[in-house]
Amino acid sequence: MSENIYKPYLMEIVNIVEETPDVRTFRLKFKNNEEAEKFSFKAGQFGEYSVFGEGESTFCVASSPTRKGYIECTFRKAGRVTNSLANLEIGDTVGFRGPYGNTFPIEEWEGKNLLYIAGGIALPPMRCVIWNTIDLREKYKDITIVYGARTVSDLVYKDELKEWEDRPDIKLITTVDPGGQTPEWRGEIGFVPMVLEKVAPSSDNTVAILCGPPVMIKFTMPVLKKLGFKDKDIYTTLENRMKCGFGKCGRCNVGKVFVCKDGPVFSYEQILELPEEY
Amino acid sequence: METTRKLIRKQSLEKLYAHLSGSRKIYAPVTAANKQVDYKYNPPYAEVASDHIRSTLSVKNIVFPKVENLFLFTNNRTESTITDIELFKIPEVVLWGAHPCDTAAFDVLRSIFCWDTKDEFFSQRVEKLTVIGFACHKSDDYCFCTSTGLSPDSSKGSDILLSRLQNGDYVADIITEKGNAILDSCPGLFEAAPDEKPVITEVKVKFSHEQVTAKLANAFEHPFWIENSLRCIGCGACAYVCPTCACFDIQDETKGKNGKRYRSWDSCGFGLFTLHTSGHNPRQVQSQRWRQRIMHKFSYMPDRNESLGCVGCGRCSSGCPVDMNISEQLEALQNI
Amino acid sequence: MTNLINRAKELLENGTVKVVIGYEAGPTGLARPAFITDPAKAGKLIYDDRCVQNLAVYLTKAEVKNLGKMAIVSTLPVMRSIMMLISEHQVMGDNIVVLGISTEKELLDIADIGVMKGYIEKCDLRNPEKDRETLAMLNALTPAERFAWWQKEMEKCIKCYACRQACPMCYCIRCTVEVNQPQWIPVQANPHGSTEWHILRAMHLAGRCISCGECGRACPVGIPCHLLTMQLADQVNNYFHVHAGTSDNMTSVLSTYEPNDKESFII
Amino acid sequence: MSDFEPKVVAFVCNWCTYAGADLTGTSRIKYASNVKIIRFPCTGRIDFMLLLKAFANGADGIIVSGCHPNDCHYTSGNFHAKRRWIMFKELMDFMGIDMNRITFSWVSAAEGARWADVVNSTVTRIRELGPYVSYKELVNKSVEEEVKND
Repeated sequence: MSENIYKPYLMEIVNIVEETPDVRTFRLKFKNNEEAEKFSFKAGQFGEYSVFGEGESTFCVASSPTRKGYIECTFRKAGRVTNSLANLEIGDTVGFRGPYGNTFPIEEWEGKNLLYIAGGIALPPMRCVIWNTIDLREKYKDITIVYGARTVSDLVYKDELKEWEDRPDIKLITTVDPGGQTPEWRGEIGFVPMVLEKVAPSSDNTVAILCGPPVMIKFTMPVLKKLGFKDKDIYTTLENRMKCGFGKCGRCNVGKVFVCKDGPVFSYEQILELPEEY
Repeated sequence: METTRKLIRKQSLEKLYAHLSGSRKIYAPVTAANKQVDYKYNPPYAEVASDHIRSTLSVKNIVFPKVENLFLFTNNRTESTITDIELFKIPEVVLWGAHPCDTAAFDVLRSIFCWDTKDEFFSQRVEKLTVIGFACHKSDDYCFCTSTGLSPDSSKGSDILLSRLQNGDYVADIITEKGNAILDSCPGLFEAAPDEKPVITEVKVKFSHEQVTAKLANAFEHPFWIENSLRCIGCGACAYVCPTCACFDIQDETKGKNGKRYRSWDSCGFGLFTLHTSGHNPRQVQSQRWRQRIMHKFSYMPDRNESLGCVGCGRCSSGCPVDMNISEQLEALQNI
Repeated sequence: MTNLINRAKELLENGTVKVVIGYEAGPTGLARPAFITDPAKAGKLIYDDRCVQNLAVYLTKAEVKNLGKMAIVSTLPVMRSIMMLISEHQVMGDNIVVLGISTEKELLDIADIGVMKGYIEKCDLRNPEKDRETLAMLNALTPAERFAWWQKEMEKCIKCYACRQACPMCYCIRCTVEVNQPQWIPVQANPHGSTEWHILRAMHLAGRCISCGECGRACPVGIPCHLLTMQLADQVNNYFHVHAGTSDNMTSVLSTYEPNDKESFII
Repeated sequence: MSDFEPKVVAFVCNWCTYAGADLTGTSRIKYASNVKIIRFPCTGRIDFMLLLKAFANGADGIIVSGCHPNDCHYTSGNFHAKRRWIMFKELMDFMGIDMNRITFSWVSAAEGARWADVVNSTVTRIRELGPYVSYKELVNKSVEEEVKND
């Protein structure tokens, strides 16, 4: 008999990073070695993480497929499942189903400049592809990351931001909303779209990957257009409420497109064809 | 396989029922005190309804139960375990007395549950199912199977289709191998078929589903949706009585450390169905949800699942507390 | 009926209201809620025995409110619902025009909420007669028999929440049954989950139910769940001498008290 | 039935009955050990759903207790609670759920002996009634037998 598609892998939490007061990153290892060996995923895919007794929640895999042997996820305490996840400790078991969905076309991007733009808790779904391309650094030209959050304490992956900042082959611009800075803050102050306009990266031979809250997307798109980016060269990852992850439960569709099967990665060209239902 | 036609006498029908229920569970329609018809497991033959137009609920419960366990678990934090459902334990069931719209719905459900990723829970239940369909000799204004490409005597989804003759006997069309196996197991109950035509009700064609599908391709922003869904109160009655609606929710329930993860019916008509934890809701108002319901069945499914999402049973309309009549709306939609 | 149509037409024509909520005849012969915005279409309005839905449920629906000021065809249950909705600050009395319909199906002249109050006071506020009979039958049973009777009904429940959605008083955007931290009610539509759901619904309508019976009528599987709220409506009157929906300034029965409330079971 | 030990859950208010139960202990009055006490800020906080949760989780009996009328720490919490319990009791009665399994009482901080009486009489009554089988069956009857797969 074939497998139960609703049955998650059992994963052990091997590390927990407290990114912000309400955001955690878990490093998860397969409890079963056989499953670990068979498992593979690509940048952009997501999974269903579960606390047994509380339910499942959907997030992107936040670690890079180039880093083998574990997966990572970053989540904000928001609902029933994420609140219970946040109460777990190292050594505890969580369930994971996946990977689901499509991937960032990083092979197509080879030889191009990459511009990553993220806001707040939207860096985790991009972290996977960022590390993936950094780990294959020689295949890509300039890598620029623009990342903003409301306040300094809302910035996630603080250690990695430091690492990217120190690397000569990556250009990192961090910003916080006006009023969100601390006396020690040395990054930009201002909303992501304004900062992007100021930095004005070239759109020549460049792919932009954009992810953030709807309001940020709304104001960043005109800036990208002004900079000369074409719709097909802008990528984002959508999220909609999901239960199953494989196009059956009927929640995530945007028109006839299933975010769980056809997404979560879409080019802006594709997004323009979707009805406004996301 | 080629269909063969046999005769089964009124008296032999009861024997067939007894024969089938001897070896497996039988799911058959029963008329309740309040005149509603509901399917029950193993009712005595005397109680089985045969003159009803439609049961209150569809028969999808048999392959897609309203609550179905996905697995059991024990949460010991560091040493949690999962116990799989033993799908082979799903019993053999005979569905008796379902009308062609209901039997055709199994194919529609399959197109949802088995596209791309195969759902074993559904597939196993279908595999264990034998369907004795009954062609319709009665219909009402809610019926519109003929508008969805079916007919009151369609054999789609049936293993054996019975059609009533004037004198109360039935002709039996043996459609599949499963049906053939039944014929082989009790050949004495069947006789050579007469030349007589069975009594089949006439169901008026109300709209062309191809035309509706074509119109819907460009109707997402049409004012039709708001105008025609004002009276919709946003309950899930239409989805829950529907033979093809397959949206579900997944939930956990525990007692102490032990628990189960199960799925249960859900409906796209509910306001919180698509609500994100952030508070954002892609379908904020009822007209958007009503549009999703129609679009899913008549536009998205033909496009993605190569199957129309509706069999024209009319339950959603007859069960609606505010008379949201789907065939009336589709008729209007084909002319927008 | 012509009076009603003329009045609706007049209100729409002179711009007093933007929409008239009433009944029209559907294609299968059933009457159903209708929303008339064009005076030329006022002729579609009907009122007869087939008009059963409690239209007050639409007074709080976003898309109907968006149409503008409303007139609403109102039988006694609708009027009582309006009183409750005003009392609970869900609608403003000044924002709706009541097209009252008497028990003899005559158009009433309801100039304002005060007139409506006077009319309601003269009406029979008890539960409908046939429900009174069923209630009496059930109350005569032993508790064990009643438990069995209700469990047979609960087994049918599919949790489509038609009872809730059809109720003008169930206007919460997030119902307690959808709260999952903690999970108050089992999500499953099994006997346990359904029983607790109906207990919750009835309790939350105690002192607020105006005995229209819409919940039971809306139920697609025929659970007479209106009897639960009607029983409580009886008891509210019994203990606290209040009929819900009799004024636009009702105090909530379960969030107020009288120091001398009588009971006999607390030791 | 003789070895049946009833499980009783007591929902009590912090200011009167909980203090009263404390006094029972400090006065060294012995009473049935079948009761599990859950402390609430006020009887006004004791939602009826909590009582159902207790039954669903295996309680055979329930005690709900708070300050005497006019003695509420928050002036009126117990009056509100009283109205709610009246309605709850009527509804439960109507649905055939056994109200003999719930004791509603007022026990003040000074009534240590009375608390022992309330508990003892409740436990005795529940012992006579036996386990609350019909509610336990209701909880365990999860889905139709035929589609059950566990």
